Amino acid sequence: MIDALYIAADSPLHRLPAGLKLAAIPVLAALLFALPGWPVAAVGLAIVLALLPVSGVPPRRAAKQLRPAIAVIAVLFLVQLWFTDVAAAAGAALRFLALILAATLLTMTTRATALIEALEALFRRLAWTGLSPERLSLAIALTLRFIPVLGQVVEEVREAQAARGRDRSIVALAVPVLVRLLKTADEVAEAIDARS
Amino acid sequence: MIELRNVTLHRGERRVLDGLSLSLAEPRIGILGANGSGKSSFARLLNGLLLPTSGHVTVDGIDTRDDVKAARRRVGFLFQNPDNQIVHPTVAEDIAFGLKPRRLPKPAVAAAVSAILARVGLAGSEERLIHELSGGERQLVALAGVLVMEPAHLVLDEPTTLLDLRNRRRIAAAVADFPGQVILVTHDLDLVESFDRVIVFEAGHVVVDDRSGPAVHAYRALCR
Amino acid sequence: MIELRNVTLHRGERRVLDGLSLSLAEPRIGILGANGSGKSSFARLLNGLLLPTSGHVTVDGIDTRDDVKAARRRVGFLFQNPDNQIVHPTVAEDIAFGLKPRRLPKPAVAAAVSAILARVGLAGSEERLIHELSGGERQLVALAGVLVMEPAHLVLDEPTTLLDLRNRRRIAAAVADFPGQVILVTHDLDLVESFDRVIVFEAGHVVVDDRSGPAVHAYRALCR
Amino acid sequence: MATRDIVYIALFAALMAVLGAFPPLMIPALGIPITAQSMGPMLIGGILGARRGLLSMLLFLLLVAVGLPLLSGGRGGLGVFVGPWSGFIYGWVAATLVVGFAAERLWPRLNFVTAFLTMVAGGIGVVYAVGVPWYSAMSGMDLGAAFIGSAAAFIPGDLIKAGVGAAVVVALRKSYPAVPAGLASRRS
Ligand SMILES: Nc1ncnc2c1ncn2[C@@H]1O[C@H](COP(=O)(O)OP(=O)(O)OP(=O)(O)O)[C@@H](O)[C@H]1O
Ligand SMILES: Nc1ncnc2c1ncn2[C@@H]1O[C@H](COP(=O)(O)OP(=O)(O)OP(=O)(O)O)[C@@H](O)[C@H]1O
Ligand SMILES: O=C(O)CCCC[C@@H]1SC[C@@H]2NC(=O)N[C@@H]21
Ligand SMILES: [Mg+2]
Ligand SMILES: [Mg+2]
Repeated sequence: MIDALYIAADSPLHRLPAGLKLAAIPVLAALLFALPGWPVAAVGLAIVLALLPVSGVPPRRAAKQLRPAIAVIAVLFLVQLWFTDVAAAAGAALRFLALILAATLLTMTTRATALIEALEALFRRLAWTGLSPERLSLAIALTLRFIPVLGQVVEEVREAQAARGRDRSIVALAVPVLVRLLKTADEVAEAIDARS
Repeated sequence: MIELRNVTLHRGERRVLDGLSLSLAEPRIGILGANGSGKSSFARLLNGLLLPTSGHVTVDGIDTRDDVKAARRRVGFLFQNPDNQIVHPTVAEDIAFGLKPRRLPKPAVAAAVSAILARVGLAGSEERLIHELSGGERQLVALAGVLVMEPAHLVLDEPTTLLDLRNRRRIAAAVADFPGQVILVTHDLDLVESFDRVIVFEAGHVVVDDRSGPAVHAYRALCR
Repeated sequence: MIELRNVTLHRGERRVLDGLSLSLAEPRIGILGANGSGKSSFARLLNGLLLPTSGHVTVDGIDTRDDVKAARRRVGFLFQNPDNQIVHPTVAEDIAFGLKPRRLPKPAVAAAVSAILARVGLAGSEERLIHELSGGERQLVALAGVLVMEPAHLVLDEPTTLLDLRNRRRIAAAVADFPGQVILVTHDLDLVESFDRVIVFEAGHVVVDDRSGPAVHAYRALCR
Repeated sequence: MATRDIVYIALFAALMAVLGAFPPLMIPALGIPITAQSMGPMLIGGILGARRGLLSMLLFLLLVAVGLPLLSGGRGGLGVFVGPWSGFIYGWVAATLVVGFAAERLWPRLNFVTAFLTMVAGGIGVVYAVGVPWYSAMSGMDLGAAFIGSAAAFIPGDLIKAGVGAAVVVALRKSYPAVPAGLASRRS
């Protein structure tokens, strides 16, 4: 799951440091919004599109990731058309296309672990503020560990309640689930202390 | 009587139970087997918490596939961890939970709750907060919540693993008093000592099905 | 050696342990007692997960109140439920977790992990996902995560209650091989059969402290 | 921050992920899903309090940002943060903080009514206060129209979620009083 959206390949984009790619997104966003007008947005989109063949990401996979976003952007284009004019509508749509495609490319060419490492490095540098890379990586690992545990607890509680003849109350399900999870968390905390 | 005819059960990709045919008629039946051998899955078939992938499970003639609610009303189920099945913060509220669909008048519910609490040895605990009870007491409350619905059959899935000897005996005693049929899944061989029949599972099959003495003996040998 | 001198422990309003003085020197010590008698609280004192309200706990001369980290490094702790002590999603990562503060080079960590996995009978399981393991395997991983830190003492709080006979034996065997001191809390009387010393708690006090045979006998009598 | 706080923070980030497993309902006219995850800020704030709740929500969004498909419908990656609808996600962060803060203040006299009002104001009001203007700015849709559009689509569901969230938090306070919202972190 941790690399669900990543596409393994060896491209220049894959090799760029994760931190650099991560920093590029806000810069691109700032540029696109600071320089309005559809021609700028179109140039931006063209540049990002040009990266696609360099990235080693099959266009089909990229398109699949973009599909939900494209639907929204289509809606946005029509809405804009209604309230403003074609130029503004096209500008907004192209801007978001460029930005979302760039962000998606980053996600598909960078391992989650590399991004997390980049964040940890950042945290290390900012250690004086109280940010701790060890705590960050522990919290991330725990979250991934808890997802299946949670699923299992929900399943067990749901079963227990079905056995008592009541199937459908969300509150009656959520309370015992949370009680069990909090107890689990208390013991996990103890276990971590015992191991560190 | 609970019957399984040619039951196969898949969970996810795995075939968890394979071609089971059993008639469960004895008043006290124990289920043993290794972790993952299919005991809990089997128990869940008996009250329709799981439905067979193929074959039929019938409870007193009711096919769990045809009318799961009716089947389930006849089969009470107690789980290993009382925290799973306790819904309300106080004892009385929680025990009354399963009675709600019956729409009884309040005094009748209160009387039923008090009677059942006395039966499991917790008379007068109506207003106590569940989270202040000990593990053993919580398991007894969970059992009371099942008994109050007056099922004809009682299926228990490792109900005593978290308990000490004394609490284990209290649960065992409350279960022994149960007038209907008991089907008990456990790793605790002492609990099934006096049972009429003991069935041992291994990888989704029944490998032993006998009176208690010889079955337990065979199970010990299997685990070597 | 672990020593308690005049230890009293309060949790919330309650006095959970009361005026305990014990020298724990024998290589194998079992702890028995009813639910709520204070066993888990006692076990948690031994590695400083809890600190005494008054009195002193020392591990090989280190007072848990003075240097809890140093004391804790000497005492490994295994809990009842593997799901509550495994913090990483894969086996190797989890076992390596306790080694992090040592800042060993990666290959050294990998070698230590593989060696310990072999010792608990799970060689080659490095990359398996925790949630795909069986309950028994998960408990063995949790034990490996403790053993890899090479503690001098091993405290186990009901480590086998969720396991079948075979997995119980696997844990018992791995524990038997442990070169240091073992202090084992359990409701399973078979597990402490061969132990050097067995201590029985009741309501926060030691009521029996003897060789295994007589202690277990006394405990059974208590639970009547 | 105690170890227990880190574990709670991770636990509720995982809870957020599990809420995302409920299938979302797409509103075609807006392109924004009706999702169980909008209950997350209510539960997380109401149970963990402001500080730990905020960190938990940020941790969840961090995992989404690095590419884990944990938003409803299996979406993830940086793309979801730069869209016209992303304001709602930023709204979750603010909402967790507000609900958490209110729950901490109200904890001793939290009942269904006060909890429900907290959820409505913090868990719905704050989310919309960030999400709707963002959407309208990004889409050029008139603010009122954007609000009416999203309100009509989301508010009925969100009111139900606020009711569930309030009932859960109140019941939990009685069943597991070991965690007064936010107080645990201060105690240790
Ligand atoms: N929800 C599930 N989805 C897929 N497979 C499952 C599920 N639950 C159990 N299994 C698999 O079904 C098999 C039988 O599981 P079951 O829980 O019935 O065993 P058990 O005999 O009760 O074990 P234990 O003694 O550990 O409780 C196991 O291989 C298990 O991995
Ligand atoms: N976190 C806590 N806060 C307050 N009281 C507690 C806490 N944990 C345990 N206690 C109380 O301390 C007493 C001893 O509990 P402890 O868990 O040590 O018993 P135990 O012998 O391990 O029981 P079991 O066999 O059920 O595990 C009990 O009365 C229990 O209610
Ligand atoms: O999944 C996302 O990308 C974010 C979705 C935001 C959905 C908002 S939150 C408030 C409102 N209530 C809903 O059910 N959906 C919207
Ligand atoms: Mg089972
Ligand atoms: Mg205990």
